[in-house]
Amino acid sequence: MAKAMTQAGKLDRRGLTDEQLVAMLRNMLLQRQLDNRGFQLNRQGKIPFALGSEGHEAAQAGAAMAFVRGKDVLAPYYRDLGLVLGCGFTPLEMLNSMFARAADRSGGRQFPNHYTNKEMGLLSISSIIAAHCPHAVGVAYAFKYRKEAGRAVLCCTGEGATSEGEWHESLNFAAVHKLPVVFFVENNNYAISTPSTMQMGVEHVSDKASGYGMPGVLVDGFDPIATYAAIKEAMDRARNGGGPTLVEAMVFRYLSHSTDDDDRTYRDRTAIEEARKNDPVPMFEKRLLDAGVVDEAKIKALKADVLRETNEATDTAEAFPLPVAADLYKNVYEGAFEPWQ
Amino acid sequence: MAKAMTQAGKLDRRGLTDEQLVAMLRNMLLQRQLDNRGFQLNRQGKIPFALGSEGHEAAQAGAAMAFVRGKDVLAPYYRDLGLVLGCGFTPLEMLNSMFARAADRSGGRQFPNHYTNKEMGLLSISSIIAAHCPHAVGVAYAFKYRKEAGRAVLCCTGEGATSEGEWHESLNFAAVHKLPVVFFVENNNYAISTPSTMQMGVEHVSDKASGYGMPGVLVDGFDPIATYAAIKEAMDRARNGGGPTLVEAMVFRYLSHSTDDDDRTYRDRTAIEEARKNDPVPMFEKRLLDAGVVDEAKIKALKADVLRETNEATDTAEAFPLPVAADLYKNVYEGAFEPWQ
Amino acid sequence: MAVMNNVDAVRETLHDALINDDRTLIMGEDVGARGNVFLITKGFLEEFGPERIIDTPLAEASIVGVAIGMAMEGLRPIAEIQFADFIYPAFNQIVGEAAKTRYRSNGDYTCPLVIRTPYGGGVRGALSHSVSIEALFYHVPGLKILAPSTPADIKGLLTAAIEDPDPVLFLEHKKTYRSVKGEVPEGHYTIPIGKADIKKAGTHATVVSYGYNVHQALDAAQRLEKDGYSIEVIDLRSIRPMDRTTILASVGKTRKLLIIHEDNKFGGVGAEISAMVAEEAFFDLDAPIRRLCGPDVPAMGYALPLEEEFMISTDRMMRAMRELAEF
Amino acid sequence: MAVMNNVDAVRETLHDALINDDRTLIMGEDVGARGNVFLITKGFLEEFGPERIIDTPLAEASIVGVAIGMAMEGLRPIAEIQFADFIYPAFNQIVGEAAKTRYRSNGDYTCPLVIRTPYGGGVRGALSHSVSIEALFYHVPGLKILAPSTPADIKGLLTAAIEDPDPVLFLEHKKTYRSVKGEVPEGHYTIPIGKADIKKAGTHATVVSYGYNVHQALDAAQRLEKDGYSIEVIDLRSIRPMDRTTILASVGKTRKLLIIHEDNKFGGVGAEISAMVAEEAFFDLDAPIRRLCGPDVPAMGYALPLEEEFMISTDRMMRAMRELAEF
Ligand SMILES: Cc1ncc(C[n+]2csc(CCOP(=O)(O)OP(=O)(O)O)c2C)c(N)n1
Ligand SMILES: Cc1ncc(C[n+]2csc(CCOP(=O)(O)OP(=O)(O)O)c2C)c(N)n1
Ligand SMILES: [Mg+2]
Ligand SMILES: [Mg+2]
Repeated sequence: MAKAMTQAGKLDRRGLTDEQLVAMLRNMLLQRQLDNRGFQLNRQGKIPFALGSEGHEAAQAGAAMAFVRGKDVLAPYYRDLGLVLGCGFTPLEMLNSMFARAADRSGGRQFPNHYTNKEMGLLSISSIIAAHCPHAVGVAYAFKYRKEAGRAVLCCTGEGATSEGEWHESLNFAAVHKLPVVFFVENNNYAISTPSTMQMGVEHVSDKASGYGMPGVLVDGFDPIATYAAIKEAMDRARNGGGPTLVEAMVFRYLSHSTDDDDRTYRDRTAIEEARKNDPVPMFEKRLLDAGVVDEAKIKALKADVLRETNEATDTAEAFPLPVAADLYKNVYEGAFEPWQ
Repeated sequence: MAKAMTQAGKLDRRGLTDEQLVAMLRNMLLQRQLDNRGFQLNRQGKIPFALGSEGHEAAQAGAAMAFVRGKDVLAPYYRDLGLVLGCGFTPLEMLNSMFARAADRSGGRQFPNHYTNKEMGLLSISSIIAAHCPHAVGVAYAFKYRKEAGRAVLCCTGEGATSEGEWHESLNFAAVHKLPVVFFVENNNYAISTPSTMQMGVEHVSDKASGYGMPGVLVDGFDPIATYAAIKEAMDRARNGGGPTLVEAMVFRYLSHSTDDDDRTYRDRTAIEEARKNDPVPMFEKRLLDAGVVDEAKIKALKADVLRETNEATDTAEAFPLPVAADLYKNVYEGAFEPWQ
Repeated sequence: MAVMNNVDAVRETLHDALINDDRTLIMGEDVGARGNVFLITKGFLEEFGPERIIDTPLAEASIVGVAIGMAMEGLRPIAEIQFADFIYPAFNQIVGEAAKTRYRSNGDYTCPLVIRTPYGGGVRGALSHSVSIEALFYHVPGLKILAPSTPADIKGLLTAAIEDPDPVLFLEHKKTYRSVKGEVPEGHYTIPIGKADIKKAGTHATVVSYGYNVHQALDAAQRLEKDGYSIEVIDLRSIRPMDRTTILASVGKTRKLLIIHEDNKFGGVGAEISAMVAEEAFFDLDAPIRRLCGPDVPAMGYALPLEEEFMISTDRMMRAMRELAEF
Repeated sequence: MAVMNNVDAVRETLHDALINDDRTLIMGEDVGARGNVFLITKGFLEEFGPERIIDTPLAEASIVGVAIGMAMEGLRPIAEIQFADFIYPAFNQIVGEAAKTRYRSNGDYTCPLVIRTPYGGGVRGALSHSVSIEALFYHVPGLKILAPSTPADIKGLLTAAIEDPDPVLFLEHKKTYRSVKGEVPEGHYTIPIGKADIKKAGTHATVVSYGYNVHQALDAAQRLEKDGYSIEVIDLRSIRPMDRTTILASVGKTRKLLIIHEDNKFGGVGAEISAMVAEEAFFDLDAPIRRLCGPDVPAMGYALPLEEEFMISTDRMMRAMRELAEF
């Protein structure tokens, strides 16, 4: 698997410009900031629920960089904050959803982290694990059917989702029809409390690709550049009629599954502390510093900037109104509609 | 893949005795005879439906020989007439089901070819493709849980069934828990009219095994001895705690899917005539003749015997009564039970 | 007007949709080379090509799920479940996803999808080729469910379903496929979803039914005319939404209601109809609301006596109608 | 008698079953190391080991399907679906397989299986952690469905379910998990499946409900006592089979019926109750049968105003009870 290049020395930037590299770092810093904000607001009793992606930042910042706005479609899963941010989703949208504001695109209906934004090409998802995978395949079919070459779908899940029958059926359908879709699995080795050793009989999700007749790629999800390169190559293959790819990025879930979970009952601390030692965010900071892509001042500025943006989004969202009771009845069908007419 | 040994010369009998070899041949002749009877009765308007296994006989006769009666459990699918016969199911039971007689074990409720017989270890199945696979896994779990070493489950499907999510979930669960179950796929390259090229992105179902972390075996389903050896090895591994195996036997569906189907709309005749040239039944006859396991007289006798048995079963079943209307209400629950008490 | 059976009506309607709108495509098991197991789509593959007539893998969740993605992306997929009995594996995609796509995105995404499937018994389909499924879905907000019984209604409602901006489950009773024939208007027309149809006017009692049973009920009502009983027969046609107005108007006139459906009685569609009338027209009624339905057993067996016992005979319908009229 | 909440009652009952019968095992997502997301099975893994407390892969169809196989082979699996909202992928195994195992084999095979799942809203669960699912299953012959509301009923009915020879869907309302406390008899006992319980006697009107709503209805009825209204509150407890006798006896006495459930109204459990009473006790009624139910929208939203609008407040219950009593 493409190794993380923590060591100093020449940065293999895989064609990424300074601007892109900085954008990736900023994305990672923003994710971390927004995650912290969510947990902070939850502790303050201002929101009933928060879910973080700490440990997934690098993989998501890298993958998002391979997404072409206005062309590609993203079928994210709930832990993809960094991916959706990288595709255009704003901190304000995230805070609106955390606060369940009327201004939230789902009108405060969805749980936080159930991103949707059609203009941006973010598919709306339910909480049902893997249920969005066939939708991603359907969108890819539409691209192929309309001969819209150069468009591809990025479909994301965790490794636990790969056990669902609908995940299997999605990969099979995409493979049979050689559809422009990339299945991106963020493998943090846990599904809530269930370790991947009890989730599957293979060590790596990417080992499953050959059974569908598609390439399987394993990448270090702590390395945003390596992840970018893997997703870029897969998306390009999809765009050029090469069919689907299964990409697995190895990541780590630093936090509990969500604020409703307490992982101390099932994960021992030392493993987490170990993993914290190569936290992808400071690691990438250092790489860009070592390579001279950024200096300390730039990093300070970026951190200040994402904090400011997060604060503004928080204040704005908090001031926004909640939906009203009457909103419950909207958008069941097109137009007002009762089961008894 | 283990090749069929059509050529004359020494017979590699893989430890099978003459009696076993003859039993396998008889099973194949009996299948053929019962298949013909079903279609004949259907043409005569005596039964509304029949389904044949012509082309699957060798694979099934071989697999059945690896089944240990009184110990193993078989989760068959509707095309497994030969397998269930090889495990103890009688022609009379088959005819009772064809005629929907009260004496049928399902009381005339099930479609023909939906075999069930608990004493024999034949699992009851619905018509829902692949839905029996998790059941087979559950039985295997029970064997392991009760530490009943030396018992294994043989779970059968066609290649089309492997597209179902429940098939995927079954293999995954069995692999994670290293359960004593063998997934036997009879690949005839068609699911009704759908060719396997439109069913999956790989050439062989056995290519899917590695993605679950279990061995995958491909065998020539026209060779009963090779199929026996493959299933025997897999069942023995399962019995000895070695976990599940996926075995694929390449077969051919000589007939339409069932009497409700007409394959002339989607299969060209020449391919079928080609395949008929190495029809596994006469092919195995010849092998046993060449090897001196049987002589012409013996084969004549076997054919006369299966015909006699089929005729007797037909006459007996035809004379049996149908279930009565009141039977519709039985065995919904234990005891009489109304939704409104 | 051309006379055709229900199979022809479905075929003609699908064919017109494929001709008129290249966003429409048909997907399902054996809908291509085989032309569907009832030959409904025979010849479509040759005419419209494999991109629009898709022989899918044997996997219902993905048949519906992939169609949902197509619909979210602007296509107009028509998904087929080969037999209604095989729709269970797709339940999550229908109930959890299709029905909630518009709602959970607050209108950002929509799901204009039609799921067609043959249902019902009386065809020796045994346990797994004869079930009715409407009651498993009619409770689900976000879905529409249609079950027309005549060729003309099929054409009008299937066309409406295909043009509808929301997911529609379209049920075709197998026993009516070739046994029911009727005149079908030429050209494009739709019948509004949610409108029942009075197939026979009457004054002594109201019968509400749908699907194959409607034809038996009409037959029974005709025969009872001779004996001086005037039965009004309403064909529900649309199960969700349901037509309160037509039912209440009829019950207000006849003051007696009999609901007939092949599906199991307990928790069946008849339960909601009865409950609605008991709420809205309680004092209009001169007799208890009756339900004549399939028995509460899992399914009809293969053996003829079991199938006949499950299905509701026209004689039983006549008896129930007479009893109610005389009440 | 020990006082405990509903979570404790479920835990104690499961624990007893594991102690008393080594054919029983528990399987589901995060039931082992995590001890279930509500900590119901906390400590079980350590006490009974991974062979009996199975952390399954994330795949509901196999959770139920594998449990069916275990049951067919003589074990007594207790399968958990982490939230009722996630039961849809297992629909085929529950409705197509578990419910039909005994029937299709004519008794050759049985399926003694319990499927436990937390359901219901009022806990800020948003669209996919708050649905009611009973109406999607109660139409299915071969299944039994329980939804008790108190710790004592939970222990008696869950024990009965585990010892039952047929598949049982056992529903636990999340909002009652910790909010509802009560006395629970020591030791082994069962409550017969299919018997409702009159939680409060009354003479002016009958209220039939189940789950969390029962506690609100009791509260409402108590408060109405002061104003001189005597409301009888029946806790259904068992949804399939349902207790005709208790409901009809009560309605025969009060002559008025109000059905309350959180689940959507159209095609909900209340429809069948109303239809049964309209059939059996039509002339006993002095008022139309009323249903006070969840609105016919897909689910309650995350925002508090949306959740509150969906859930039925105790005040609305009081108003409906008073109206009916005064009718
Ligand atoms: C069908 C379904 N089953 C169960 C759940 C509950 N659940 C939510 S997240 C989760 C674990 C998912 O693990 P994984 O796919 O590895 O993603 P991760 O959370 O690790 O990023 C589970 C079991 C669900 N949402 N949907
Ligand atoms: C869930 C489900 N979907 C569809 C069907 C209809 N059907 C019956 S057999 C069959 C083809 C099965 O093909 P395969 O698994 O290859 O077995 P074969 O018939 O070729 O032996 C189909 C689609 C079904 N019975 N169940
Ligand atoms: Mg994970
Ligand atoms: Mg096949």
